[in-house]
Amino acid sequence: METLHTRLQEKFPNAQVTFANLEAGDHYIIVDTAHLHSIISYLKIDEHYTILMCLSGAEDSEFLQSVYHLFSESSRKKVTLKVRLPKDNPEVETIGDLWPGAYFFEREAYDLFGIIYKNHPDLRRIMLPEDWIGHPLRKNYIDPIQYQDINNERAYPCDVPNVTEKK
Amino acid sequence: MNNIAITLHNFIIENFGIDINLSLAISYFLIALIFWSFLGVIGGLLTFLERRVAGRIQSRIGPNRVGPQGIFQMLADGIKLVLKEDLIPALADKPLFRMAPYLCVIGVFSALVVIPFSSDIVVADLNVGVLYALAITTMVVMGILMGSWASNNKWSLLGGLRSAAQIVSYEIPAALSVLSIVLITGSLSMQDIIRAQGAWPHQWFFFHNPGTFVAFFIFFTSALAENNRVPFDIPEAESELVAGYNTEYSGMRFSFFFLAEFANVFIISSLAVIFFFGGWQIPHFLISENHIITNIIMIANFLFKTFVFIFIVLWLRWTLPRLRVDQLMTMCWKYLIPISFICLCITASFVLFFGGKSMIAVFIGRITQ
Amino acid sequence: MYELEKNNDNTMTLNMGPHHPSTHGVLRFILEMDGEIILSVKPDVGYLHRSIEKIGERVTYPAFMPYTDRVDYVAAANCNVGYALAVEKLMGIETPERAQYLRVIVSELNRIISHLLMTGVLAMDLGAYTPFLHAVREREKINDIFEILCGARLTYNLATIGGMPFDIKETTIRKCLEILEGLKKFLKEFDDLVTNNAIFISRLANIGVIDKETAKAFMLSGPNLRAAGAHWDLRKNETYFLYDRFKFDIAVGSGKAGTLGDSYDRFSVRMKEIETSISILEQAFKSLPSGEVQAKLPKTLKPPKGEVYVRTESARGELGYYIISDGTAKASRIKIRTGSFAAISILDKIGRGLMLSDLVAFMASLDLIAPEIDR
Amino acid sequence: MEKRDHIETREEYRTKENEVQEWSAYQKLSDNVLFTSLDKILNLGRANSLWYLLFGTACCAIELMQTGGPRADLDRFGSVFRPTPRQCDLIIIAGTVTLKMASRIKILYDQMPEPKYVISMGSCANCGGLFDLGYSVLRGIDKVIPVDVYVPGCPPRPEALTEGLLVLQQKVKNEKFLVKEKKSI
Repeated sequence: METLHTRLQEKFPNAQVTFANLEAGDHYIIVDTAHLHSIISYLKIDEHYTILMCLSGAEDSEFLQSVYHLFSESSRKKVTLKVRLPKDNPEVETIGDLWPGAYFFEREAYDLFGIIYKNHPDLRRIMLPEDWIGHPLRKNYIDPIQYQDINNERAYPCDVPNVTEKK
Repeated sequence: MNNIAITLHNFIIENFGIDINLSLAISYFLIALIFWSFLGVIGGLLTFLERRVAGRIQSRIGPNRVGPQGIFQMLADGIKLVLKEDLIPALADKPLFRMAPYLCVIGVFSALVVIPFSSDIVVADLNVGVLYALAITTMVVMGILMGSWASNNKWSLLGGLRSAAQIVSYEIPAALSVLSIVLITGSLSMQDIIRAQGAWPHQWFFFHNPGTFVAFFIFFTSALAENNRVPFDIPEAESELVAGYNTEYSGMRFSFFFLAEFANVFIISSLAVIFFFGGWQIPHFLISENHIITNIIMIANFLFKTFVFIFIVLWLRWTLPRLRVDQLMTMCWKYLIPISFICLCITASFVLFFGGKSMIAVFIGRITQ
Repeated sequence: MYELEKNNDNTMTLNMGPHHPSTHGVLRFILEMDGEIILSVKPDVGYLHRSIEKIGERVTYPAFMPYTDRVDYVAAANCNVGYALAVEKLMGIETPERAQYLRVIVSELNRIISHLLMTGVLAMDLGAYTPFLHAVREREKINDIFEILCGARLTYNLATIGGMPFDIKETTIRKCLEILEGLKKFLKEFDDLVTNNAIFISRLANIGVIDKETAKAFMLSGPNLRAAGAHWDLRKNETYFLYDRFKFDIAVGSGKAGTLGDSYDRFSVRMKEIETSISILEQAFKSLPSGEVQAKLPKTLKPPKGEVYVRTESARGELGYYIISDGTAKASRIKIRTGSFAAISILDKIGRGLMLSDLVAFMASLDLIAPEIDR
Repeated sequence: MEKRDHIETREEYRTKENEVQEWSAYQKLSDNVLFTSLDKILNLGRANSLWYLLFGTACCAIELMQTGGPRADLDRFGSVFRPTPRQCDLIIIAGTVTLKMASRIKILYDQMPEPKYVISMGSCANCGGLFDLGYSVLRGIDKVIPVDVYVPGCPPRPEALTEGLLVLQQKVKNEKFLVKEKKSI
């Protein structure tokens, strides 16, 4: 993966490509938002990372992330790409033109995190109803206790510490 | 001895001495009442039978809580359906919506008029009996189409349209295959058709010649299709169209559709028995002096054969998957109709060359020569 | 094939679901129809979005295990062991050998009953109710095995992080082998009743053909991908749980009834996989090693900071857990990538031009399960 | 947090039960014998023909299927499934109900003709169950439609659901059908 990282840096000198080495689990490459689409299409066409395993949204302390797990069938290698998006304006290019199946995953990330995928043909909420307020997987999300005319209050207050509810 | 209605009529005239027209009306009304309730009971019994047969096939038990072995399940269902709220959707075409189930029931139950249960027991032995039976059962399609359109529901509409296409198409092979029989007997009367056959299998039209042998399968297939039974149950395909044409029907009106369907199973099975399996014909040694006993044996014989076919219908229902609508049409127009024409030709040539003798009779004749 | 016309005024919009007998759960499709022919399919999912991923951030790692059951209730054991594997990889825990064998056993048992349900449901959608009930009858027997193992019939919660909460007894193994023998007989019967039925074949052959490239572009996986002709099985290609010790073939679509990758292929791949699973189970029971079933773990599980994406072969395709840990006892993010969610997006592409009855068959052949889509 | 208004304390429930008993005793006297025995027969019919809607929302749907299957066989009690709500007497809420789904279930319930009954199957439908921690799950179907019988379990075994059905049959048998009382929601 480190060699791939250096190759990417050579190929895209303008882009910010950083390699993150963590204490456990998979390593990942953080790429520039502007160059994401070109990097992924380079990976798909030239490096033969033909399979998109997963596309997910995530959130760390100050950024929203869009995470791409790619897999190469020929070399049996995996690569994790991440883009960091500011919370107030999370916009990134869609990769649905490379894998049409990604459109639905992007819709899910939009629905649950509010990440906006540019050039997406049908960026609507997918899991939650259209009139839902907020993006629930964000850390500062407050659970609703009223939806339309349904009062969805708990019978007893919840003791789980990180559940916040709107009164 | 013509039929029981006339017998009753004569009985009333002799004993009460009322006006002839009135007596005719009364006797026909009474007979109609008896036959209708008979078919109602049969329809109800069939729902129970179907559930038990299905249970047996699916390694379940089926209803067994109401009455001995659950035989009164149909009563429970009936009571419940009558007591249900009569629901008509707000946007439905109300008169049509109300009328449709009755049309279905009338279509099916009226066919009973020409079905002979024994040599004496038949409401009316029409000389166009075959034509009448084929024509009146088509009224069901009117009911279904009407109900589906009036429901103002897209699933119903799809079901109704499928049903219309299906029933109208399958009427043709059914009629053509019956035509072979008519060709042999030269009569459209049901009693004449039965009398042309005998009690033993070699006297049945089923074994009359290769043409009628194949014609039976065509008739039975088409009759199944006309009755919307599996594998032709596309109008109410529940995994595709929710419940098809009766999606919006509830309570009593739904039970009429339900009853019509099961009564129709009885009708088609009895028609198959009449046309191809000798109807009520019993061997000579069973015919006794007593008229009533003879008739009872005839009825038992007829009902036994009919219930064999009903069982086959139910058996098919729980075994086969259903066809697609275009496959159904292909099967009808590309296969069944040409084959039934061929059968008709074979029968016609058989009648022409062997003078209406059956295949077996001809064969035996050849051997004994 | 029917030529698709856009902006035709004579089309009908049909709302299929969320309550519709053939969606098996709460899916909704908005169909644009011209008579019986479908012009477009718009899936509307989320009617069973139970916020499992959010709950994953609210409870500790071991406490999330019951929720993985509900991700795919038909193949709950596969989801359990997948999650356990992911957390173990994140924490670097070695699982004892016997526990790994047990995991193979439960996931293969679960794969069998999941595929049984799918094949039965497919037959039911085609109008044959009896094969479905026969399949349910066989399912019940394996449900009994699960009940012996863990006490539950459907949602087992039968993996712990670092091993298995139970051990299997010799009597259970014998009972299991007996049931597998019966299952083989049942499969023959099922073949006679369903697989070789002419109507059944004519309803499925050449319907909803997905070729290999399309399947990969739409991120299909598992049996649906294999039916398209791809030799791809994570059990073999990306060995986990000692799957490399078992001999089995990857079931691949053959196109024997029609085109490669049609609905019949997807059905027959699953039928073949049931047989494969039976043979794996028999091998596993034969070579089951002795020893512990639970690794030694600290009292509170606090995985180090990091992230992991672990995928396993569930009954409905690739089941991936993407876990981000921030070093505390609760995960920072758990994303569950499921086979059905990927499969739902292909409906519009393949569904166009099919008839309504075909769509039902096609949908059933993809083996969609609502909670796996919505989570 | 304030108490849900439709959950009664045990004392309240008891007094209500007493009231019902008194009321029915009074009713028994005032009804004539014919009506009561007719009622019994009609109720027997209704209780033994509770057709349920072919509808499952989540995990419990699989157990619902298996309850209809060979081992438990709801058909023994005269219960078969119907695909359309118009022909159903009983809706079994089998599984989690999300907020998105809740209004649809209300519609389904409204589409059923009277008299209609509801069995809430499984913890999720009873009270939200395991998914109480989530943001999108309805905490109990009784917030949307009235429930007759609650079947606990996650998911309930087929035997439990069968028992639930039998309890419902008992309830139907004890109802007054001819002397109408308004169902309060």
